[in-house]
Amino acid sequence: IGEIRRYLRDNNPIRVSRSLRDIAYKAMQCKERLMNANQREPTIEEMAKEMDMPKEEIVMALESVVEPVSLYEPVYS
Amino acid sequence: MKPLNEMKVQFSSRSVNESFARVAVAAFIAQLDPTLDELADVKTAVSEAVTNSIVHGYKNDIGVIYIDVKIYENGRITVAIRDRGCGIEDVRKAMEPMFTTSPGGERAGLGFTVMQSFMDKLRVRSRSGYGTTVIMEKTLSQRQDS
Amino acid sequence: MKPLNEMKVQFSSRSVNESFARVAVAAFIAQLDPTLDELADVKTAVSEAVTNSIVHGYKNDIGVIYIDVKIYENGRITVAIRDRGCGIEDVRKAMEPMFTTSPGGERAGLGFTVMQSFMDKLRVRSRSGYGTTVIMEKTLSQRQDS
Ligand SMILES: Nc1ncnc2c1ncn2[C@@H]1O[C@H](COP(=O)(O)OP(=O)(O)O)[C@@H](O)[C@H]1O
Ligand SMILES: Nc1ncnc2c1ncn2[C@@H]1O[C@H](COP(=O)(O)OP(=O)(O)O)[C@@H](O)[C@H]1O
Ligand SMILES: [Mg+2]
Ligand SMILES: [Mg+2]
Repeated sequence: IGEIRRYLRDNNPIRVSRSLRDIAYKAMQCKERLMNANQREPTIEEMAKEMDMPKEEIVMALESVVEPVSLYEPVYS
Repeated sequence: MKPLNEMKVQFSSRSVNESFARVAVAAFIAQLDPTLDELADVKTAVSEAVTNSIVHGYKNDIGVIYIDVKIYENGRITVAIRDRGCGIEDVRKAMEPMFTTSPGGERAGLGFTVMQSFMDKLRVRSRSGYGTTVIMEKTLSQRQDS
Repeated sequence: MKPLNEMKVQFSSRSVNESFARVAVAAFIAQLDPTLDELADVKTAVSEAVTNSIVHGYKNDIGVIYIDVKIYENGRITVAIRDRGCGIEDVRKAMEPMFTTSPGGERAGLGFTVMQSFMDKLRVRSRSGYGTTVIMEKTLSQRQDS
Protein backbone atom coordinates (compact mmCIF):
# COMPACT_ATOMS: atom_id res chain seq x y z
CA ILE A 1 0.00 0.00 0.00
CA GLY A 2 2.86 2.33 0.81
CA GLU A 3 4.21 1.71 -2.64
CA ILE A 4 0.90 2.47 -4.29
CA ARG A 5 0.59 5.60 -2.26
CA ARG A 6 4.06 6.68 -3.27
CA TYR A 7 3.23 5.89 -6.88
CA LEU A 8 0.13 8.05 -6.73
CA ARG A 9 1.98 10.86 -5.06
CA ASP A 10 4.89 10.75 -7.49
CA ASN A 11 2.53 10.76 -10.41
CA ASN A 12 0.22 13.32 -8.98
CA PRO A 13 2.42 16.14 -7.80
CA ILE A 14 0.76 19.41 -6.94
CA ARG A 15 0.65 21.66 -9.95
CA VAL A 16 1.26 25.36 -9.69
CA SER A 17 -2.21 26.20 -11.01
CA ARG A 18 -3.88 24.47 -8.10
CA SER A 19 -1.57 25.88 -5.49
CA LEU A 20 -2.08 29.41 -6.83
CA ARG A 21 -5.84 29.01 -6.60
CA ASP A 22 -5.49 27.78 -3.01
CA ILE A 23 -3.37 30.80 -2.08
CA ALA A 24 -5.78 33.15 -3.86
CA TYR A 25 -8.67 31.66 -1.92
CA LYS A 26 -6.82 32.18 1.36
CA ALA A 27 -5.98 35.72 0.26
CA MET A 28 -9.63 36.52 -0.33
CA GLN A 29 -10.51 35.21 3.13
CA CYS A 30 -7.66 37.20 4.62
CA LYS A 31 -8.89 40.32 2.85
CA GLU A 32 -12.37 39.89 4.30
CA ARG A 33 -10.91 39.43 7.77
CA LEU A 34 -8.81 42.59 7.52
CA MET A 35 -11.69 44.56 6.03
CA ASN A 36 -13.85 43.64 9.02
CA ALA A 37 -11.10 44.36 11.51
CA ASN A 38 -9.96 47.70 10.08
CA GLN A 39 -13.08 48.91 8.29
CA ARG A 40 -11.06 49.65 5.18
CA GLU A 41 -9.45 47.95 2.21
CA PRO A 42 -6.21 46.24 3.30
CA THR A 43 -2.94 47.06 1.59
CA ILE A 44 -0.90 44.31 -0.01
CA GLU A 45 1.72 44.59 2.75
CA GLU A 46 -0.88 44.04 5.46
CA MET A 47 -2.02 40.94 3.61
CA ALA A 48 1.55 39.74 3.20
CA LYS A 49 2.18 40.05 6.94
CA GLU A 50 -1.04 38.27 7.79
CA MET A 51 -0.36 35.46 5.32
CA ASP A 52 3.38 35.33 5.99
CA MET A 53 4.18 35.41 2.32
CA PRO A 54 5.93 37.92 0.02
CA LYS A 55 3.65 40.60 -1.48
CA GLU A 56 4.63 39.64 -5.01
CA GLU A 57 3.63 36.01 -4.45
CA ILE A 58 0.17 37.08 -3.34
CA VAL A 59 -0.15 39.31 -6.40
CA MET A 60 0.70 36.37 -8.62
CA ALA A 61 -1.74 34.06 -6.85
CA LEU A 62 -4.58 36.56 -7.07
CA GLU A 63 -4.18 36.64 -10.83
CA SER A 64 -5.10 32.95 -11.00
CA VAL A 65 -8.69 33.63 -9.99
CA VAL A 66 -9.17 36.58 -12.33
CA GLU A 67 -11.12 35.80 -15.42
CA PRO A 68 -9.02 36.86 -18.38
CA VAL A 69 -10.33 40.21 -19.52
CA SER A 70 -11.14 39.61 -23.11
CA LEU A 71 -12.33 42.08 -25.63
CA TYR A 72 -15.77 40.56 -25.64
CA GLU A 73 -16.55 40.42 -21.97
CA PRO A 74 -18.16 43.15 -19.92
CA VAL A 75 -15.61 44.74 -17.62
CA TYR A 76 -18.09 45.73 -14.93
CA SER A 77 -19.51 42.75 -13.17
CA MET B 1 12.75 63.87 -12.61
CA LYS B 2 14.56 60.62 -12.07
CA PRO B 3 12.44 57.66 -11.04
CA LEU B 4 13.17 55.98 -7.72
CA ASN B 5 12.88 52.57 -9.32
CA GLU B 6 12.24 51.25 -12.81
CA MET B 7 11.51 48.01 -14.61
CA LYS B 8 11.09 47.18 -18.26
CA VAL B 9 9.57 44.02 -19.64
CA GLN B 10 9.01 42.83 -23.18
CA PHE B 11 7.21 39.76 -24.52
CA SER B 12 5.61 38.44 -27.66
CA SER B 13 2.09 39.54 -28.46
CA ARG B 14 0.45 36.21 -27.62
CA SER B 15 -2.70 36.34 -25.59
CA VAL B 16 -1.21 33.86 -23.08
CA ASN B 17 1.15 36.72 -22.12
CA GLU B 18 -1.59 39.14 -21.22
CA SER B 19 -1.98 37.81 -17.72
CA PHE B 20 1.80 37.64 -17.36
CA ALA B 21 1.96 41.36 -18.19
CA ARG B 22 -0.64 42.13 -15.53
CA VAL B 23 1.28 40.20 -12.87
CA ALA B 24 4.64 41.69 -13.86
CA VAL B 25 3.37 45.26 -13.51
CA ALA B 26 1.37 44.57 -10.34
CA ALA B 27 4.23 42.67 -8.68
CA PHE B 28 6.59 45.55 -9.38
CA ILE B 29 4.37 48.27 -7.95
CA ALA B 30 3.53 46.09 -4.94
CA GLN B 31 6.62 47.64 -3.33
CA LEU B 32 4.58 50.84 -2.86
CA ASP B 33 2.13 48.90 -0.71
CA PRO B 34 -1.04 49.75 -2.63
CA THR B 35 -4.47 48.45 -1.73
CA LEU B 36 -5.90 45.50 -3.64
CA ASP B 37 -8.33 47.88 -5.35
CA GLU B 38 -5.53 50.09 -6.62
CA LEU B 39 -3.69 47.02 -7.90
CA ALA B 40 -6.84 45.87 -9.66
CA ASP B 41 -7.26 49.28 -11.32
CA VAL B 42 -3.73 49.25 -12.69
CA LYS B 43 -4.08 45.66 -13.85
CA THR B 44 -7.29 46.42 -15.69
CA ALA B 45 -5.71 49.38 -17.47
CA VAL B 46 -2.67 47.28 -18.40
CA SER B 47 -4.96 44.56 -19.77
CA GLU B 48 -6.76 47.00 -22.03
CA ALA B 49 -3.56 48.46 -23.42
CA VAL B 50 -1.91 45.08 -23.94
CA THR B 51 -5.04 43.65 -25.55
CA ASN B 52 -5.11 46.61 -27.93
CA SER B 53 -1.50 45.98 -28.95
CA ILE B 54 -2.23 42.29 -29.53
CA VAL B 55 -5.58 42.68 -31.27
CA HIS B 56 -5.28 45.99 -33.13
CA GLY B 57 -1.56 46.77 -33.24
CA TYR B 58 -0.23 43.41 -34.44
CA LYS B 59 -3.52 41.90 -35.64
CA ASN B 60 -2.70 38.31 -36.45
CA ASP B 61 1.05 38.77 -36.52
CA ILE B 62 3.24 38.13 -33.52
CA GLY B 63 5.21 41.20 -32.55
CA VAL B 64 6.88 42.43 -29.39
CA ILE B 65 5.11 44.44 -26.68
CA TYR B 66 7.24 46.68 -24.45
CA ILE B 67 6.24 47.84 -20.98
CA ASP B 68 8.15 50.39 -18.92
CA VAL B 69 7.12 51.01 -15.32
CA LYS B 70 8.58 53.89 -13.31
CA ILE B 71 8.09 54.67 -9.65
CA TYR B 72 8.47 58.29 -8.49
CA GLU B 73 8.17 60.01 -5.12
CA ASN B 74 4.88 60.12 -3.26
CA GLY B 75 3.48 56.95 -4.80
CA ARG B 76 3.35 58.25 -8.36
CA ILE B 77 3.82 55.63 -11.07
CA THR B 78 3.89 55.72 -14.84
CA VAL B 79 3.25 52.72 -17.05
CA ALA B 80 4.16 52.95 -20.73
CA ILE B 81 2.97 50.22 -23.08
CA ARG B 82 4.36 50.24 -26.59
CA ASP B 83 4.00 48.22 -29.76
CA ARG B 84 5.52 48.47 -33.22
CA GLY B 85 2.26 47.54 -34.85
CA CYS B 86 0.08 49.26 -37.40
CA GLY B 87 -0.43 52.47 -35.43
CA ILE B 88 -3.52 54.65 -35.18
CA GLU B 89 -4.45 57.13 -37.87
CA ASP B 90 -6.62 59.45 -35.79
CA VAL B 91 -5.78 59.13 -32.10
CA ARG B 92 -8.38 61.63 -30.93
CA LYS B 93 -11.13 59.73 -32.66
CA ALA B 94 -9.82 56.34 -31.47
CA MET B 95 -10.05 57.57 -27.88
CA GLU B 96 -13.69 58.53 -28.13
CA PRO B 97 -15.96 56.26 -26.07
CA MET B 98 -17.56 53.57 -28.23
CA PHE B 99 -15.24 54.17 -31.17
CA THR B 100 -13.88 50.87 -32.45
CA THR B 101 -12.51 49.45 -35.66
CA SER B 102 -13.55 45.93 -34.68
CA PRO B 103 -17.19 46.15 -33.70
CA GLY B 104 -19.22 43.24 -32.43
CA GLY B 105 -17.81 42.86 -28.93
CA GLU B 106 -19.94 43.58 -25.92
CA ARG B 107 -17.85 46.43 -24.59
CA ALA B 108 -16.25 47.34 -27.89
CA GLY B 109 -14.78 50.81 -28.06
CA LEU B 110 -14.36 51.29 -24.32
CA GLY B 111 -10.70 50.31 -23.87
CA PHE B 112 -9.32 53.85 -23.78
CA THR B 113 -12.24 54.97 -21.64
CA VAL B 114 -11.44 52.25 -19.12
CA MET B 115 -7.74 53.21 -19.05
CA GLN B 116 -8.70 56.83 -18.55
CA SER B 117 -11.06 56.18 -15.68
CA PHE B 118 -8.91 53.62 -13.85
CA MET B 119 -5.75 55.72 -14.05
CA ASP B 120 -5.17 59.40 -13.30
CA LYS B 121 -3.73 60.35 -16.67
CA LEU B 122 -3.55 58.82 -20.13
CA ARG B 123 -1.49 59.92 -23.09
CA VAL B 124 -1.47 58.12 -26.43
CA ARG B 125 1.16 58.63 -29.09
CA SER B 126 0.88 56.81 -32.36
CA ARG B 127 2.10 56.97 -35.91
CA SER B 128 0.40 55.07 -38.68
CA GLY B 129 2.68 52.23 -39.77
CA TYR B 130 5.09 52.66 -36.86
CA GLY B 131 3.20 51.69 -33.74
CA THR B 132 1.55 53.01 -30.64
CA THR B 133 2.64 54.07 -27.16
CA VAL B 134 0.18 54.44 -24.30
CA ILE B 135 1.49 56.24 -21.21
CA MET B 136 -0.60 56.03 -18.07
CA GLU B 137 0.00 57.71 -14.74
CA LYS B 138 -1.46 57.12 -11.31
CA THR B 139 -0.66 58.20 -7.79
CA LEU B 140 -1.17 55.39 -5.33
CA SER B 141 -2.38 56.25 -1.86
CA GLN B 142 0.52 56.16 0.55
CA ARG B 143 -0.32 54.37 3.71
CA GLN B 144 -0.37 56.57 6.78
CA ASP B 145 1.69 54.71 9.32
CA SER B 146 -0.21 55.35 12.49
CA MET C 1 15.73 26.34 -32.38
CA LYS C 2 13.20 29.10 -32.03
CA PRO C 3 11.51 29.43 -28.64
CA LEU C 4 7.73 29.05 -28.42
CA ASN C 5 7.49 32.05 -26.17
CA GLU C 6 9.92 34.57 -24.72
CA MET C 7 10.04 37.42 -22.24
CA LYS C 8 12.76 39.81 -21.20
CA VAL C 9 12.76 41.92 -18.08
CA GLN C 10 15.24 44.45 -16.74
CA PHE C 11 15.34 46.34 -13.47
CA SER C 12 17.73 48.19 -11.22
CA SER C 13 19.94 46.18 -8.91
CA ARG C 14 18.08 47.13 -5.73
CA SER C 15 17.39 44.36 -3.29
CA VAL C 16 13.71 45.36 -3.24
CA ASN C 17 13.60 44.04 -6.81
CA GLU C 18 14.82 40.56 -5.97
CA SER C 19 11.42 39.15 -5.10
CA PHE C 20 9.96 40.96 -8.09
CA ALA C 21 12.46 39.17 -10.35
CA ARG C 22 11.58 35.81 -8.85
CA VAL C 23 7.88 36.33 -9.38
CA ALA C 24 8.31 37.75 -12.89
CA VAL C 25 10.11 34.57 -13.98
CA ALA C 26 7.66 32.35 -12.09
CA ALA C 27 4.62 34.12 -13.55
CA PHE C 28 5.97 33.65 -17.04
CA ILE C 29 6.72 29.94 -16.78
CA ALA C 30 3.46 29.34 -14.89
CA GLN C 31 1.90 29.00 -18.35
CA LEU C 32 3.55 25.54 -18.50
CA ASP C 33 1.78 24.66 -15.23
CA PRO C 34 4.85 22.99 -13.69
CA THR C 35 4.75 21.29 -10.31
CA LEU C 36 5.18 23.43 -7.21
CA ASP C 37 8.57 21.85 -6.57
CA GLU C 38 9.81 22.64 -10.05
CA LEU C 39 8.70 26.24 -9.77
CA ALA C 40 10.34 26.55 -6.36
CA ASP C 41 13.59 25.21 -7.84
CA VAL C 42 13.59 27.81 -10.60
CA LYS C 43 12.75 30.61 -8.19
CA THR C 44 15.57 29.64 -5.87
CA ALA C 45 18.06 29.53 -8.73
CA VAL C 46 16.89 32.93 -9.99
CA SER C 47 17.26 34.37 -6.49
CA GLU C 48 20.83 33.19 -6.24
CA ALA C 49 21.81 34.61 -9.61
CA VAL C 50 20.07 37.96 -9.03
CA THR C 51 21.58 38.26 -5.55
CA ASN C 52 25.02 37.64 -7.03
CA SER C 53 24.51 40.42 -9.57
CA ILE C 54 23.37 42.82 -6.85
CA VAL C 55 25.95 41.90 -4.24
CA HIS C 56 29.03 40.92 -6.24
CA GLY C 57 28.44 42.32 -9.73
CA TYR C 58 27.40 45.87 -8.85
CA LYS C 59 28.59 45.90 -5.23
CA ASN C 60 27.22 49.12 -3.81
CA ASP C 61 26.48 50.74 -7.15
CA ILE C 62 23.08 50.56 -8.78
CA GLY C 63 23.23 48.93 -12.21
CA VAL C 64 20.76 47.16 -14.43
CA ILE C 65 20.03 43.43 -14.27
CA TYR C 66 18.68 41.74 -17.41
CA ILE C 67 16.70 38.50 -17.44
CA ASP C 68 15.71 36.61 -20.57
CA VAL C 69 13.34 33.63 -20.26
CA LYS C 70 12.67 31.32 -23.20
CA ILE C 71 10.17 28.48 -23.42
CA TYR C 72 10.87 25.65 -25.87
CA GLU C 73 9.02 22.48 -26.80
CA ASN C 74 8.51 19.70 -24.27
CA GLY C 75 8.69 21.97 -21.24
CA ARG C 76 12.29 23.05 -21.71
CA ILE C 77 13.08 26.53 -20.45
CA THR C 78 16.21 28.66 -20.36
CA VAL C 79 16.74 31.59 -18.00
CA ALA C 80 19.61 33.97 -18.67
CA ILE C 81 20.54 36.51 -15.99
CA ARG C 82 23.04 39.20 -16.94
CA ASP C 83 24.76 42.13 -15.32
CA ARG C 84 27.27 44.68 -16.53
CA GLY C 85 29.06 44.61 -13.22
CA CYS C 86 32.66 43.86 -12.27
CA GLY C 87 32.77 40.39 -13.79
CA ILE C 88 34.51 37.28 -12.50
CA GLU C 89 38.22 36.72 -12.98
CA ASP C 90 38.29 32.95 -12.64
CA VAL C 91 34.85 31.47 -13.35
CA ARG C 92 35.90 27.88 -12.71
CA LYS C 93 37.17 28.77 -9.27
CA ALA C 94 34.13 30.95 -8.49
CA MET C 95 31.87 27.98 -9.22
CA GLU C 96 33.61 25.68 -6.76
CA PRO C 97 31.43 24.86 -3.74
CA MET C 98 32.33 27.06 -0.77
CA PHE C 99 34.36 29.51 -2.82
CA THR C 100 33.37 33.06 -1.98
CA THR C 101 34.91 36.52 -2.11
CA SER C 102 32.65 37.78 0.66
CA PRO C 103 32.97 35.31 3.50
CA GLY C 104 30.99 35.56 6.69
CA GLY C 105 27.55 34.64 5.42
CA GLU C 106 25.93 31.48 6.70
CA ARG C 107 25.75 29.67 3.38
CA ALA C 108 28.52 31.62 1.71
CA GLY C 109 29.99 30.15 -1.44
CA LEU C 110 27.05 27.91 -2.31
CA GLY C 111 25.14 30.09 -4.79
CA PHE C 112 26.47 28.43 -7.94
CA THR C 113 26.14 25.01 -6.32
CA VAL C 114 22.48 25.71 -5.61
CA MET C 115 21.86 26.89 -9.19
CA GLN C 116 23.59 23.78 -10.51
CA SER C 117 21.61 21.35 -8.40
CA PHE C 118 18.21 23.01 -8.79
CA MET C 119 18.46 23.40 -12.55
CA ASP C 120 19.48 20.86 -15.21
CA LYS C 121 22.26 22.91 -16.74
CA LEU C 122 24.27 25.95 -15.77
CA ARG C 123 26.65 27.98 -17.90
CA VAL C 124 28.50 31.04 -16.67
CA ARG C 125 30.16 33.53 -18.96
CA SER C 126 32.03 36.44 -17.50
CA ARG C 127 34.69 38.97 -18.36
CA SER C 128 36.49 40.95 -15.74
CA GLY C 129 35.33 44.54 -15.94
CA TYR C 130 32.46 43.80 -18.33
CA GLY C 131 29.94 41.73 -16.41
CA THR C 132 28.53 38.28 -15.99
CA THR C 133 25.89 36.15 -17.68
CA VAL C 134 24.43 33.06 -16.06
CA ILE C 135 22.41 30.77 -18.33
CA MET C 136 20.32 28.08 -16.70
CA GLU C 137 18.26 25.37 -18.33
CA LYS C 138 15.60 23.04 -17.00
CA THR C 139 13.01 20.75 -18.47
CA LEU C 140 9.73 20.95 -16.58
CA SER C 141 7.53 17.88 -16.39
CA GLN C 142 4.57 18.16 -18.70
CA ARG C 143 1.17 17.65 -17.23
CA GLN C 144 -0.37 14.31 -18.03
CA ASP C 145 -3.86 15.21 -19.10
CA SER C 146 -5.90 12.14 -18.32
N1 LIG D 1 -2.21 49.57 -30.01
C1 LIG D 1 -3.07 49.90 -31.01
N2 LIG D 1 -2.70 49.76 -32.30
C2 LIG D 1 -3.54 50.10 -33.31
N3 LIG D 1 -4.79 50.57 -33.11
C3 LIG D 1 -5.21 50.72 -31.85
C4 LIG D 1 -4.39 50.40 -30.75
N4 LIG D 1 -5.09 50.66 -29.61
C5 LIG D 1 -6.27 51.12 -30.00
N5 LIG D 1 -6.38 51.17 -31.35
C6 LIG D 1 -7.54 51.67 -32.13
O1 LIG D 1 -8.38 52.40 -31.25
C7 LIG D 1 -9.70 51.85 -31.26
C8 LIG D 1 -10.34 52.02 -29.90
O2 LIG D 1 -9.69 51.24 -28.92
P1 LIG D 1 -10.46 50.80 -27.61
O3 LIG D 1 -11.00 52.03 -26.97
O4 LIG D 1 -9.59 49.94 -26.78
O5 LIG D 1 -11.70 49.96 -28.15
P2 LIG D 1 -11.69 48.49 -28.85
O6 LIG D 1 -10.38 47.84 -28.55
O7 LIG D 1 -12.83 47.78 -28.21
O8 LIG D 1 -11.88 48.72 -30.31
C9 LIG D 1 -9.52 50.41 -31.71
O9 LIG D 1 -10.69 49.90 -32.29
C10 LIG D 1 -8.37 50.54 -32.70
O10 LIG D 1 -8.83 50.97 -33.96
N1 LIG E 1 27.38 38.31 -10.98
C1 LIG E 1 28.60 38.24 -10.41
N2 LIG E 1 29.49 39.25 -10.57
C2 LIG E 1 30.72 39.19 -9.99
N3 LIG E 1 31.15 38.15 -9.25
C3 LIG E 1 30.31 37.12 -9.04
C4 LIG E 1 29.00 37.11 -9.61
N4 LIG E 1 28.41 35.94 -9.26
C5 LIG E 1 29.29 35.28 -8.52
N5 LIG E 1 30.45 35.96 -8.38
C6 LIG E 1 31.67 35.50 -7.66
O1 LIG E 1 31.57 34.11 -7.43
C7 LIG E 1 31.67 33.82 -6.03
C8 LIG E 1 30.83 32.61 -5.69
O2 LIG E 1 29.44 32.90 -5.85
P1 LIG E 1 28.38 32.04 -5.03
O3 LIG E 1 28.63 30.59 -5.32
O4 LIG E 1 27.03 32.56 -5.32
O5 LIG E 1 28.76 32.29 -3.50
P2 LIG E 1 28.59 33.65 -2.65
O6 LIG E 1 27.63 34.55 -3.38
O7 LIG E 1 28.05 33.19 -1.35
O8 LIG E 1 29.96 34.26 -2.53
C9 LIG E 1 31.27 35.12 -5.35
O9 LIG E 1 31.82 35.21 -4.05
C10 LIG E 1 31.82 36.17 -6.30
O10 LIG E 1 33.20 36.37 -6.10
MG1 LIG F 1 -9.50 47.78 -26.69
MG1 LIG G 1 25.83 33.98 -4.15
